[in-house]
Amino acid sequence: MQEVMKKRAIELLSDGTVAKVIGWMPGEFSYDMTPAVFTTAEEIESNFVYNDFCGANVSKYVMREQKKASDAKILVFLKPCDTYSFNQLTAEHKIVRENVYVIGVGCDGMADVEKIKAAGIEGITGIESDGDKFIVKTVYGDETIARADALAERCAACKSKKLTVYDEIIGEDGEVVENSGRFDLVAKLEAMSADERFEFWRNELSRCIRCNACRNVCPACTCEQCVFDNPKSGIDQKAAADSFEENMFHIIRAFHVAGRCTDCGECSRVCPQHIPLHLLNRKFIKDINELYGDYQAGDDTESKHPLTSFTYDDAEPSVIHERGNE
Amino acid sequence: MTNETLIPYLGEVTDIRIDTPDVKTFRVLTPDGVKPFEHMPGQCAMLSIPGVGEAMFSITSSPTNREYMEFSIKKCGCLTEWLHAMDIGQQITIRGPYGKPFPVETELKGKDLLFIAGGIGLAPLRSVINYVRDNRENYGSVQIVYGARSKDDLVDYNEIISEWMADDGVEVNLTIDREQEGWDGHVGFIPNFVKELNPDLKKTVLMCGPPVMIKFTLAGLMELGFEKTQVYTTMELKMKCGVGKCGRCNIGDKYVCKDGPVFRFDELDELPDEY
Amino acid sequence: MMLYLAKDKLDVFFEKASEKLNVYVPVDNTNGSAYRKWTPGTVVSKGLHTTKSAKDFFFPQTENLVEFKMSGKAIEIIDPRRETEDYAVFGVRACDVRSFGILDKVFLSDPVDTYYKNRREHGLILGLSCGRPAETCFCGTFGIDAAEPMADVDFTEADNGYYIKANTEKGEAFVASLGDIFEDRDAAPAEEAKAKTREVLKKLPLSNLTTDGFGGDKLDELFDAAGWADLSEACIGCGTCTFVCPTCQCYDIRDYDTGHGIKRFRCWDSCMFSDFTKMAHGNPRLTQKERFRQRFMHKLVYFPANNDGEYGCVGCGRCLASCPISMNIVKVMKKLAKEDSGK
Amino acid sequence: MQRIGVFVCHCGTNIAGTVDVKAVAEALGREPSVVTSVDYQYMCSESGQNLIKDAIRDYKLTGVVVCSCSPRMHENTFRKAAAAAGLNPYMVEIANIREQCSWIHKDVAEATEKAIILGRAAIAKVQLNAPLVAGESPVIKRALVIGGGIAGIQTALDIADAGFEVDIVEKQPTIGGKMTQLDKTFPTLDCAACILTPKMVECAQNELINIYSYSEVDAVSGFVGNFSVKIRKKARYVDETKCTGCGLCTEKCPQKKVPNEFNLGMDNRRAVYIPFAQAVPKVATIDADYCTMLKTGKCGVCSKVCTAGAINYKQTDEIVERQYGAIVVATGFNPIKVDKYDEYAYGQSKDVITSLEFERLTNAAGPTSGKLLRPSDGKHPHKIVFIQCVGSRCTPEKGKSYCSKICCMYTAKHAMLTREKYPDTEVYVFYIDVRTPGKNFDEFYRRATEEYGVHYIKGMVGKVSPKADGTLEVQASDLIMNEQLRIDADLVVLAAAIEPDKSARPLATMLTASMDTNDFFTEAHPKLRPVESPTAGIFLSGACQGPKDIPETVSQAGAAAAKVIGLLAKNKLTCNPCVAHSDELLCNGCSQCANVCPYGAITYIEKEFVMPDRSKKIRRVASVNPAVCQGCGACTVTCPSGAMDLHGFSNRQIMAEVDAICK
Amino acid sequence: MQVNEQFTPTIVAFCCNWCSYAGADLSGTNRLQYPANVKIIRVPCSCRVNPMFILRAFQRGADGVIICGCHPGDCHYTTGNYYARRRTTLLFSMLDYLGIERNRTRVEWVSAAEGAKFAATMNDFVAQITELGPNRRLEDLRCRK
Repeated sequence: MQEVMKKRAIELLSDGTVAKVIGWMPGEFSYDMTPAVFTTAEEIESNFVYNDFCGANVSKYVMREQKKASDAKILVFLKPCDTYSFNQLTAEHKIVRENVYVIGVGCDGMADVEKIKAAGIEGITGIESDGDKFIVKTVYGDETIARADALAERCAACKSKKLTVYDEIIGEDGEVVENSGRFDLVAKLEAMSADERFEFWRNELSRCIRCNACRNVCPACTCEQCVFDNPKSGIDQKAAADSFEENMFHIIRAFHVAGRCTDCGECSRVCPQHIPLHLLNRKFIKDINELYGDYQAGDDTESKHPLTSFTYDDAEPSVIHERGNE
Repeated sequence: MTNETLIPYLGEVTDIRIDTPDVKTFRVLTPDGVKPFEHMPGQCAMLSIPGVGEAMFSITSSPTNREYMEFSIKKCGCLTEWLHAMDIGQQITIRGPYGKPFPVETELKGKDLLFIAGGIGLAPLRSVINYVRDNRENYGSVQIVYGARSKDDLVDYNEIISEWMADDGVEVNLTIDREQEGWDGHVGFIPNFVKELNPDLKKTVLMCGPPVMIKFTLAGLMELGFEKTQVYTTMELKMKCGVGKCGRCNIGDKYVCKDGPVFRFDELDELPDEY
Repeated sequence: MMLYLAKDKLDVFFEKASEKLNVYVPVDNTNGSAYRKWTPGTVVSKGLHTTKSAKDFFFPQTENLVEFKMSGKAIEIIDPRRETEDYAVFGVRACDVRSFGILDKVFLSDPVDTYYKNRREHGLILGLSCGRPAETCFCGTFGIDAAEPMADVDFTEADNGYYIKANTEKGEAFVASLGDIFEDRDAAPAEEAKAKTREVLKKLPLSNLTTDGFGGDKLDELFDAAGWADLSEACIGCGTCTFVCPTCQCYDIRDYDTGHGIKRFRCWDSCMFSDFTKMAHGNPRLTQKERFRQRFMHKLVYFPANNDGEYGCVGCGRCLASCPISMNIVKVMKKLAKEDSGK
Repeated sequence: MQRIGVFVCHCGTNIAGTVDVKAVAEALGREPSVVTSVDYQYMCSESGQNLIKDAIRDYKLTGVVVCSCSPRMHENTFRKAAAAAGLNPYMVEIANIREQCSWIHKDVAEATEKAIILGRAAIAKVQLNAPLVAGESPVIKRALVIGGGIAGIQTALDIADAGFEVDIVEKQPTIGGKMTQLDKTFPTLDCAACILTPKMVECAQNELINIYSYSEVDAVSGFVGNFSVKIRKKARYVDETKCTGCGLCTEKCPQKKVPNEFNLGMDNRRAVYIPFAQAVPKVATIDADYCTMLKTGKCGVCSKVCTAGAINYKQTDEIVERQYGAIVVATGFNPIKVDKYDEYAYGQSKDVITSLEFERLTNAAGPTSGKLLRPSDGKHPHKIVFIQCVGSRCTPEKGKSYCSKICCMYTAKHAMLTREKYPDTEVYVFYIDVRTPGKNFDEFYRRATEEYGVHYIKGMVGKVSPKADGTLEVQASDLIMNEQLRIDADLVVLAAAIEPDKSARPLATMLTASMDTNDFFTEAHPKLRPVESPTAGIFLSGACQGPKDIPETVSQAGAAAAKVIGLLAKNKLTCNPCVAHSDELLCNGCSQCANVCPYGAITYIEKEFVMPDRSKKIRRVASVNPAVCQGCGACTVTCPSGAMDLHGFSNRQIMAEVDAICK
Repeated sequence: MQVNEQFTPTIVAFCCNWCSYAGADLSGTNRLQYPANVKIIRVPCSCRVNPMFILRAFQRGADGVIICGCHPGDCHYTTGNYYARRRTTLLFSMLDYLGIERNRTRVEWVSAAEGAKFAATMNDFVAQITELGPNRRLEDLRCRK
């Protein structure tokens, strides 16, 4: 895969189709790739990598590069879930589609080193993919782990392997995954009592250190200045000085991206405190699907999202008060 | 009074003077009616209205003033707008003094001094000027070049006219940017005015004003033959916590609130270009 | 001879210690661990690092500095501080122990930060030597020996228990106060364990990382190094690295209007945030490149320049593990060093 | 930081009776930024307003808080007072301590505490107020009247009389409305047609009045002074400009079995018809539901007989779009359906009729040419029972909760006229109460009982049972005599409740005018602004606002006309400055706000920004048209960055109020 | 939860200017009583109510927040309350999901003519919140009195 991608990137750069390539450069270990922008064939030749650990959603980098120079043609490699974010960004006029050459990259799920570490493997110096397992080299000896066990949380409940936007495809396009099970955890929480839910979320959100990684990485968070950073907004907060502020930040952030969140899962991936933030966004998605009909943000670039549309006979807010578990 | 660095003292505004349409000078005492603390010219104090904000301001009164402390403040943000809307008798909080002062007792002693100020840039220099006037015997000649957009924007105009100009051995050169009715003084920008005045190269320069003025005046001084080692300025605008710990005010490895705010231009030259 | 505490008596130790002061121990949570006050039944994490460093104990993420009550034109100033209780922090690794020294240089230098000082004086550090360092560890780069934390009291795991050594008077007094729960044993197993640790340290992938090319005298060449642009390219400007870092100490002071008074509090801030240096008059660090550069220049150049060559990094590796885009000080050091040697 | 003056109104004892106004003034005087705080008997009085004006000057106030009645009442009064003293009117905030405090609480301490908190909230808000300048928009000097009954006719005539163009949209083929179906009118007993038809003709002849008959309003957009209305001219298959109203087609049409709605289905008309002789416009209409030609394509008789060549079977609905400065709603009423009242046997016997049907039976132009004959057998009835309040003053399940107002009087009229024409007929009226509050009304009612010998019985009719002999057994209770009655009546007349026309509800939605639960249009103020809808530029005329009789309708029609004339006489309207605005520095151009704007007030522009490093960057940002924006604020919540905010109700202002209340 | 006899909740009611605020006025005009701890904030439309206002109220010590607007279909601005309906539904659902008592929030449609409904709604809501007890899950301890 990596070699095909490199080849196409070099071709498109050389024939002038694009001026920049958004890809990945290698890290110190075999799992810590950093997104990178390449402008020459040489750089790509020597420094472009793509492997099972390139999980980050790079669609937002397209926006960032276009902000620097809106007319430079950019090549970007997008995984299926990235394409949804890309479409949503296009819909919100954050990306000029014409100036991007999208190569859709088929995806069967990305690995997450956190999962490997959580399995008790320490001192990782190298990871090799070997069919349905990974061979992990460590300072304490070699280990193996099943691919399925190393799969990123969000990939284990992948919603779609379909590339919703591309100019060409490398690998294979897939289908929307029916019964992905991505709402299972949400449903489990819903089934709890209010006290249990409160306990659960307090335990999670109290760890928040307000590093803003979730927000800054989020492809739906594209404000010029976040309300929480803007002293004029009246609700700015730098650190969660009270448990209320932890709740406030995450509720409002989830609300601001409600209907626009494509469920890419970056927020949870980047959280240094491992707070399952995607469960907040998924709650909104689940509610929207149940109350207003199935909606997937980033499916296309035209539809109005559920919070900017309505029907005359929408559910009344009282449905919340009337349903199960108080 | 505590020696806590981050807990302020109480201050009371006992007098408010309107200098220009957007500059007011506030006299601050403790509620007991004494000067909050002693300082040296060029040092700053942190003023605050709780809930509105805390900001660093140059102390504009001279240390030789034993009765009170003064701050000339230009309206340019949330806190300063509040300060401008205050009535006499309002309490505020104050902490300080912060920063290294102008070296009035060391390097500047015995020197001929040239003060160059633009607009509100007079505020930090006023402290030095009055200190020098009150310790006249310790210094050589004093020349003040001061300019503003218009006559109405000249801060401390009355003091300049009635006190500084009346002093022997103090030369005051005023200028405004554009012609104005009732003004028969010099008209023009400070950098050019300084060049026209062609000051003696022996003078030590203390300069403060907007960045553009500083940039061009410094270039002008260089043209005239001044060395950067002869020119001082102050950068108190960059100070935040005042105690050298919050991590904001550094320019390279120098902290404005500990190593400054007063810098000589040759010192600034050694710092990375990030200010 | 050394004092020894069998593993199964660790809880007894915590219980005894808790009679004298509050004991905090690392406890596992979702995919990580954090310090919690020990109470009977608390299970101590077996992990290497807490997700956040131990700096919170002295420099918490938010802390009230002063309160004001306003009425009419009058202001009342209230110091909100209550007496701090003594406490001990168990399981602090060598890197974090070193970080306290770095924080001390900032907060205890003139003018002394009394909030920090107060907490520091009431805190006792119980170090724990590392048995299984991670691939992200590079404390050795800064001359830290993971086997000898040099805390008030050091614990070395060996022989199904802990060998204990007090390094400070405060530590000695603490150990002595606990009386007879320790037994005296031959120190050989401890030394053996340390030696084993040091062997592992040598094998770590980052063991060859050096500070060559960095330091207080390298300002000019490093400030203008070409590498910053590429290094900072993918940075998303979050504060993860600064908030998990044991030595980052930038803060902001803010006022909060509670409706019946103003609370002035201090909270962590990050030089990586776009508004960190934003002032009414502009922002001297306009792009992420400058902000990114500031963080690493501070650790590798400015801090040593002002502190006798001591670097502002302890090689704990937390930022390596938590950066959303896997950019970190190691990559920075390697790239800049390469660039430097290429000149 | 503002300099705020607080003014606490006693409102006589309305406020001061429950709220310790002195304590309120004193407490609010201690709030930061408040430089003066006083209480006064009536702040809205001239001297009260002068108090405010003087304080603005004396204390150099930058903000004013008036603690008084609802801002819906006097906000404008105080804003004007402030403006007169040189303070921007939008620096005034009202704390509603009457409707929302003194009137709903009894405990003085509690009410006083609440008044102080409401005052604090207003102070907190005014702290963040900014002077606003109202923009201006032009006024289109034409009015639209929806409904061509007596209300609409009178309104149109009065507006035209002032020299403004008026369009009337009437869904029936003719204007005239319900009044055309009436015989005589109470209490004067003059002939309805005699007084109505001249007005109808006047409408047709007035050059400034344009009648869209057989038309309906399809869509309304715009705002006060600038409405744009789509009118659907329904296909009548007759060219209005050619038809002379000769009536030949209506005589020759072979389709004779069409129930005649003008006579409430008591006789038949043809498929092509002119509702009645004095119809305006006097133009035939083909009823597409019955016309053989339109249904089967075979017939064409009318076309053949029409000498003017006016028949056009190919005609289709036509949409006309017209601009108006003001719109008057005069959609009128209908009697409710009485079939559901089984006890009155309306569906079971032809001789149980409604009052409007009775009206047609006594009308010379009616199905019986004015002879009172039983619908069942055409015989003269000798005993008539009138039943009042059928569906009025009921429980919501049974009917309308309100009094239909006109029934008492028209029933007295019917009873009286019956007795006058047919002295041999016995007339009984069953009533709950007889309500006669009107000029000469009670005298009229008394004449019915005293001079004409009508039997008024206070009581409820329990059941009407048709008997084999064709009579109707009316079982009732006489509440005064406390006895059960049985009357064998020949005819039973039901005074059915009246309700707003069904077309009113969708119309209200189009007009964004509010309605009450009974679908009557809500007035801007029940006493002080009874002919205006809360939606600017929408006025109310006649029974669409509530049950009323002809004189009342006509006077309201005139009042509505006066309001319209007042509006149209202006060349420009000041716009509400409390509209949305976008902070271009914050806006990221995501388009969500435009998606929710009901007025299309938001567009996007490419704007050049100078960045801090002096480079230039072009960004897409939202831009609000203040003349089109109505200030709902939907966009402000959609905007995640807070770039979109609302003047007068900004995020920070509302949060300041929240803070003050929760403090 | 234990019911505190002394507890008088703080309740914030956001009322749209055209229907519910007028309805509240009407309830005053008709002298229909409801508890004084209900304080009304006038907003142009229910769609003006930002979730952050609701959270802010809880932060500052409100025990219940109710939003009143025109009946669906009657919005003075045609569509405002339809958006408000979706937003509040989702927000309430989220609060519930976080374990915050769902009955602390309510939306009620009250027309300008429904003075009686307004008073009845407020009486009912106050009773409901009183039974729930003070807001402890979404308050800011710094703001506690």
